[in-house]
Amino acid sequence: MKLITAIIKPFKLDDVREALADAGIQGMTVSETRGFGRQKGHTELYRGAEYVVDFLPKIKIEIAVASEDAERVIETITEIARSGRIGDGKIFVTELERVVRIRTGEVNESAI
Amino acid sequence: MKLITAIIKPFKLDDVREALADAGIQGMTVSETRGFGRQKGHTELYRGAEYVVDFLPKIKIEIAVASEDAERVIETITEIARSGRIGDGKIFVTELERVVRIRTGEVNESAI
Amino acid sequence: MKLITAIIKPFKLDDVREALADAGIQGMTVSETRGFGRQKGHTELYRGAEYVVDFLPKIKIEIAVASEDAERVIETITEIARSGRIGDGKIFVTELERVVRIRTGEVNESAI
Amino acid sequence: MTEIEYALNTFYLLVCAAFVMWMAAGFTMLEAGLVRARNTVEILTKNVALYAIACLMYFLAGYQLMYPSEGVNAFWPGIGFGLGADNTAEAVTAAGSEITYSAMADFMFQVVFVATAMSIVSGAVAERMKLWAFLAFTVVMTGVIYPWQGYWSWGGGFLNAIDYSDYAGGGIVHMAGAFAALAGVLLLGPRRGKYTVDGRARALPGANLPLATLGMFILWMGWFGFNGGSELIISDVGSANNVAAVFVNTNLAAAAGLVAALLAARLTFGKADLTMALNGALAGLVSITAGPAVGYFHRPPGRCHRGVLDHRPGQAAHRRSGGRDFGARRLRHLRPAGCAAIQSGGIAAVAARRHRRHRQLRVRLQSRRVGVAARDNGHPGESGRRARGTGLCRMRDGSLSGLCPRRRLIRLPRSGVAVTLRAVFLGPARLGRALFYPGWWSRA
Amino acid sequence: MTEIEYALNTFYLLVCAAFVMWMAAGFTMLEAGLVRARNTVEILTKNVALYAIACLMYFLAGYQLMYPSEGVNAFWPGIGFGLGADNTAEAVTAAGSEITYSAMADFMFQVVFVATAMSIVSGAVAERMKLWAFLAFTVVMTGVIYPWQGYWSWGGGFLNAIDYSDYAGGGIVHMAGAFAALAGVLLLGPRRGKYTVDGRARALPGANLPLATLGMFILWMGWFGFNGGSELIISDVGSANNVAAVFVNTNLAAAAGLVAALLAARLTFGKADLTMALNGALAGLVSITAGPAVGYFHRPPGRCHRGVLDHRPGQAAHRRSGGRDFGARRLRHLRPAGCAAIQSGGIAAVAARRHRRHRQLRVRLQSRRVGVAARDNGHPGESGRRARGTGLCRMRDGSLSGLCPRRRLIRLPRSGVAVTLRAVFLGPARLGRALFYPGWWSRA
Amino acid sequence: MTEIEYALNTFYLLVCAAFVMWMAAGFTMLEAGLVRARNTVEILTKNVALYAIACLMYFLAGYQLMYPSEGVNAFWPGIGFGLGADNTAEAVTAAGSEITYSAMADFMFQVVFVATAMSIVSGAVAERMKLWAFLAFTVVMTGVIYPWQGYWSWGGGFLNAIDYSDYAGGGIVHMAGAFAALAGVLLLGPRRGKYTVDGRARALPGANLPLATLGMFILWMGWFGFNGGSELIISDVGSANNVAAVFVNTNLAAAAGLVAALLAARLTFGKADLTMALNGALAGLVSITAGPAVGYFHRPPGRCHRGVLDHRPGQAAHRRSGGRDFGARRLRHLRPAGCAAIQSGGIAAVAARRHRRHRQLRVRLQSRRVGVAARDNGHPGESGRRARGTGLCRMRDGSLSGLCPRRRLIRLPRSGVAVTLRAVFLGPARLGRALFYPGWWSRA
Ligand SMILES: Nc1ncnc2c1ncn2[C@@H]1O[C@H](COP(=O)(O)OP(=O)(O)O)[C@@H](O)[C@H]1O
Ligand SMILES: Nc1ncnc2c1ncn2[C@@H]1O[C@H](COP(=O)(O)OP(=O)(O)O)[C@@H](O)[C@H]1O
Ligand SMILES: Nc1ncnc2c1ncn2[C@@H]1O[C@H](COP(=O)(O)OP(=O)(O)O)[C@@H](O)[C@H]1O
Repeated sequence: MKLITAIIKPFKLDDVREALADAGIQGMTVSETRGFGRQKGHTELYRGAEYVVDFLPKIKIEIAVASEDAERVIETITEIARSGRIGDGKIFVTELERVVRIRTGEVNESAI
Repeated sequence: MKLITAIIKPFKLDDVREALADAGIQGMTVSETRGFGRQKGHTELYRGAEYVVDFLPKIKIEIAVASEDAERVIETITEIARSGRIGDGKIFVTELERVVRIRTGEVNESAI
Repeated sequence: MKLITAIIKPFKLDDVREALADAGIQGMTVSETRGFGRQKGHTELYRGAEYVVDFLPKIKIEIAVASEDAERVIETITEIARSGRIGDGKIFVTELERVVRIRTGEVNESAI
Repeated sequence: MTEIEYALNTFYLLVCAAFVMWMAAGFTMLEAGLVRARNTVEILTKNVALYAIACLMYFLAGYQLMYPSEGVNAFWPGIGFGLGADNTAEAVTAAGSEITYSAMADFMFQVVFVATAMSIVSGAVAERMKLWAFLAFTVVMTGVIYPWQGYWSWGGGFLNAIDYSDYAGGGIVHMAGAFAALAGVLLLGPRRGKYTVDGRARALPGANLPLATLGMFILWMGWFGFNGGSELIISDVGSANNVAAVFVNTNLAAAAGLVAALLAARLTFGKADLTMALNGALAGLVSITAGPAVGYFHRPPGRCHRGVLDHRPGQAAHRRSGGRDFGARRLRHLRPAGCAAIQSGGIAAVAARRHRRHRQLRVRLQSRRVGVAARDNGHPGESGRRARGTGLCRMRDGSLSGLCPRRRLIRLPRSGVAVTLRAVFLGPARLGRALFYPGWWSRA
Repeated sequence: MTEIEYALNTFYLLVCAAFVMWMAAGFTMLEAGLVRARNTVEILTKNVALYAIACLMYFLAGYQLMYPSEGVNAFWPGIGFGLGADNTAEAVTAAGSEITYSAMADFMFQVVFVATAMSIVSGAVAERMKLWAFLAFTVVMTGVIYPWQGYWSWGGGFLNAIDYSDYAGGGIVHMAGAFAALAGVLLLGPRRGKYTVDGRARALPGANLPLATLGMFILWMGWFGFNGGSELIISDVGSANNVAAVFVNTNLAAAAGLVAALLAARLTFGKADLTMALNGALAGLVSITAGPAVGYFHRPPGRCHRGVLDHRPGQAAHRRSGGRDFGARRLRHLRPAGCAAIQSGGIAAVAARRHRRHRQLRVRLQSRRVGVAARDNGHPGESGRRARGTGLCRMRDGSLSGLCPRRRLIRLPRSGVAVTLRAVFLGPARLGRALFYPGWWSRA
Repeated sequence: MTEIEYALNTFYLLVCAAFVMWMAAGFTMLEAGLVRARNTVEILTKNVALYAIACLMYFLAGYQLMYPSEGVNAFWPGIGFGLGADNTAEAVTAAGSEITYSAMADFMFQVVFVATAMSIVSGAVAERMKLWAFLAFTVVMTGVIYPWQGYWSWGGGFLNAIDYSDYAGGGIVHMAGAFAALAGVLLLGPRRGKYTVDGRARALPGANLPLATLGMFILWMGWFGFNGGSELIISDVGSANNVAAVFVNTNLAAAAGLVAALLAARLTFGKADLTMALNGALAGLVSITAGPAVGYFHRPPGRCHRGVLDHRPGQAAHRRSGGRDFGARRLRHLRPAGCAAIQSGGIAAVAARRHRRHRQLRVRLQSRRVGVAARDNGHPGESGRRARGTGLCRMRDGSLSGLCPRRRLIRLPRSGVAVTLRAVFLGPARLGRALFYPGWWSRA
């Protein structure tokens, strides 16, 4: 199994979620993060002093999938989350050794 | 070493933490996330319009453990975090190549 | 490639970020978490009752790097984030199978 | 008028003005609580700036434009700046009931009204309009449009001459404001993120409900000043009773609106909706503003449960009509007309239509929209139907001839359902805000 | 009474009523700031709804039930609705000191008290009770229970006849409220998440301390209206002095409570506790409410550091006792009785017990609980001990016979430790809130 | 003075005092909104505690120290505690214009000023000073330093004797406060996290802008009481007009400051800055406080666009100067002197310098700092230049001899740029707060 971690722009979340649901992905875990990369932050004013906001709000999506689904999921995300502008984000794929569903104790593929 | 990532219901956090402490686990890192899965969200009202809250609040616990402790930790979490209702969450296990304790520079088992 | 996950004290973030930028690291993703470890929480008062705040605010930095850069990055973080006091945090290293840049679809080293 | 009466009236007007000023904070908190978190700072800036600009512009040009010593002609008042001199002690004591409070206090009370009116636009274009465009419009609106129109009907202009009745300021304050709001909304389109790619609407829930609730409470409190102060004098028994009745009615209207909205949500969706309740209270407040002194007045003994009115503000209203009162008196009733713009093709039209025609248009439109609102306007010197606001009690004709000839009267829905619907659907629309916000994840 | 005096009194009462209304916002912010984030919306909804319902029910039925023109018998007032007619100018000028302010203003001032009383229950059952059950109870409480009992002792009922003294509303306002709160708490049990599986209590820290602090400030400000307005008239030197003294005392009581609680936390735990400080201020406010006019009155020259009283509200109190004043006067003192319910087996018991017996029970119970509170009640026509509230100054008997015969007097703790403990432990309990909230991570 | 006049004045002072008390909430919200989230609870605790302590200390010792019946000598007032007796009805009616309001109301109004003054220190040492050290200082400051100095110049001390003019309280209220603040800032150094290892400053943006905005609105509202109440009487036409003018000026000053700051940010940085706007409003309020009654007074007909003054508070000011007024009158103007401390080597120096010298020092220093502020002080019995506050209109000398002899007059910047700069740069400094906060990620 694979753990797919996608960093995307916040406003794409709903679209990505729906596309994944259409692609048959049942579950995912989402968190708010801040990103730092090629996309530069903007300056803001505070009490007459400018300062740079380096970190931009991003959404991190974590999805555990069976290895054979990984490709499809990556493609879906790449396609839907793409706006073509700098800062669209990244997808990271790592190997998952084990998955457990806490409710039933099922493991691996059947737990996803 | 293994990195154990557990997605659990928020109100189970205290119990899980205590159980892990009893099981000899020294450290963990916790974050707030939102989950999407079989457990469906609820509808809420806002200015006379209903809308669905898809994402449910979940807690993500990350624990680095020596490989031989992994089994025990997984069992503890599975047992304590289980409420038997849909949405209890998942445990993901990945291989950890290296752990460093920043304070001392110790690595791997001794750093956990 | 490696995924380097560092748990550090919040007030070290700016220094670490700058040091990494100097070390040629282009991107990273940051989130707020709470840590539990050897560093004990403090007690607070609430309506005449004391309670312990177990979880201390920490910052989690995730950095995808080419394998050959991993060592350098780990060293930089260890050095800069160290204050010498308990609670300085940990660095976890996991193997990254794949990285995709969403904007262009580039993969692996060129996507970082 | 004795010095002490003059002093009491002035103090009363100033306290009320401070309460109305406080409403600016209420609008700000309400809007900041209801927009998405990403727009919070912008909406805060807009609201503080609009209040400040409204005060400055109305001071610099508006007040003299609206109430010139002598207008150039019936259409153009001529340009003037600043304020006039205040009353001397001799003039006050000599004047009898003509001079009842300080001219400065009158300006103070009027200026906060201008700011309140401007908030209609602010709420409607929240999350849609560029800050500086909005502020530029604020300058024009509060420095020229509002006072110029005010001159036509209140300051001695041609509408004034043809006996146009705009007691409530519905035409001036609200139609202009709401037209601007509507124009803005049409021009700007829906907020980004409001619709999915396939056209479904998304709920964009507000960021901070305690803040919104606080805003509602602030507005509720401030409205005591808004309505209560519009009596303008308090120094005799009749006026004091009127002011007290206005307080009671204002409070009950808000309470009734809140409960009605809460029940409506319960009946429709099966659960409570805080944002609906807040809107309901505001709808109640807006409604009662059209006639706070007559909402519930007094129950003659033996006619319990009739819950109706017999309004006799006699002495006070009469006495008051003598003096030059800087026009604030005509501001008394804020006609619940946030949506009035829908009837209006433009600001010029404000002038062009007679009162009666205007009324009919509005009635027809509003009836169409909610199916329940039937309105009627008394006209000068005639007995008329009473504004009820909360609709909690049934209507009754009251004979008022000669007492408050320009009072704008509105007949409100008769049944409980109607009241509920009205509070629920009209209220938000009327306030000119409320329907336009929210959302969790949207544009970074 | 001249028209201008009538007008000033009415205005004063209305401003105070607006301040008391503002307390509803204070309670809301305080509770919203102290509950766990997951319950914020519910507590907001409860608080806005309870205020609205209290206003409506007391208007619809409560006021006539509590003050019927003529009661059916000493136990049952008979049903009535709405309000009565207001005073005419002729009646006012003819009446001398019998009629001192508008009947509408009286209703306004009373209605906000009902809402305040209802907040006791709200705070206690926060995070425990279903919304709609709570609202249903609010309807019954504010429409029937509260006014019905009010009739017994204030509106002409049997307690009134047997000379039952409930000046402070401790029996009516608070015992009923607190009993309901207690019953609710017993019935509903502790909040989920309050205890671990092995029975240890968890701290459930509040979500939003700036909000809670704001709530405290709002209450502090509103309390000026609550206590200050309870003088009911201000139009002569004596009353004006009284009102001023009430303001000073109210302010000092809150300040003393805050400082005492802060120090108590410091001494007990070695550090400051904001939530304790806020509770301390509220405890001070609640305490002083029992006798704001006599807390600290004036120091005759040469008796420095005595810090005591010599209260002579003579003219004002006397004059006032003549007219029909719609009962608000009896509401003057909110007896610090949030926990009074502990003494009470039920609402019926309110009626059954004589004042003296009631007092003794209470004293015994409270003494048991904190070991420090010694209380004494003056009884009609007798000289009595003075309420001090803050306990910062030592007691002294004052001879008041005939001046304010029904004033409820309380003797408070004598030592600094006692004061501290009192502020710390009684205060929260009294307010009927505070001990029941909090938590970070709990049920999803 | 008739009883009703006395009552009206007392009521007016009490309402204003409640508004000033409300400013404590405003400061608290403003500071809580602007500090970093980690310091929120501490700043909340500091602010509630300082208000409470100021009230208690000024009550316990300060008031008698500042206004002893008879001072021991010109330097040391002698120790006294508590308050004096209030006025009797006989004394009031007999006194003519000597006694105009309740002594208790005067204390109430003074005590809230002490708390306000203490806030200068609070804002400056925000995020820097240990809580208990700060509170200990508060005790000394409000119980000894402030009133002792007050005695020197207002209560009958040696400065009073040599005709030292400190109408605005600049020397007493602000120099002491600001010196303490400066000392604290120098002692404590910059906040941790303010500078990077290589010495660059970091912006430490505030945590909660809606809260800060709310705080600004609260202060704006409270300032009506602060300035408006400083007229001290309202019971005749002249005073009532003055109070109304003060309201208008206060409102316009804040509005002008806000707009100026907004524009300054726009011109300098190309975009709006909410925190600048909030500071601008506060700067406007602080500025106008130096002379609210004369900011914009009235435009004689025919002299439009002159926007100037002709101030004739004649009767009121004159009459007032007769009675013993507990000194609050001298508190009327809060001199915009948050940064006055820079001129001062120590608190003792307050006493040592004559007014004129002091003024010159200040002028020189301030001119150096902003390049625009030119000031001038009228001196007793002489005609002088008028304080404008907003600088929106040009200056004009007005001949006032004998009317308000101790009024402190300030000439303000003449050009629009100057006004802008002043609002932007001086304002924050003056308030003694604002420059010292913020930050996202800092020390765990
Ligand atoms: N090396 C990296 N490790 C972890 N996260 C990264 C890395 N590089 C970029 N990111 C994340 O991806 C986001 C987008 O990256 P950025 O370089 O701005 O644009 P793009 O992906 O279009 O090249 C960043 O905001 C950051 O959250
Ligand atoms: N494939 C997945 N990848 C990542 N997280 C998942 C996945 N499936 C479920 N989750 C997480 O687990 C939580 C519980 O899953 P759910 O399907 O609702 O219940 P259950 O675990 O009882 O089957 C979800 O809210 C989500 O946070
Ligand atoms: N086994 C672990 N798994 C995951 N995170 C850990 C683990 N141990 C420690 N941490 C994280 O590292 C932080 C610091 O650890 P701690 O034991 O307090 O100090 P130190 O790293 O100096 O030994 C903790 O707050 C926690 O966030």
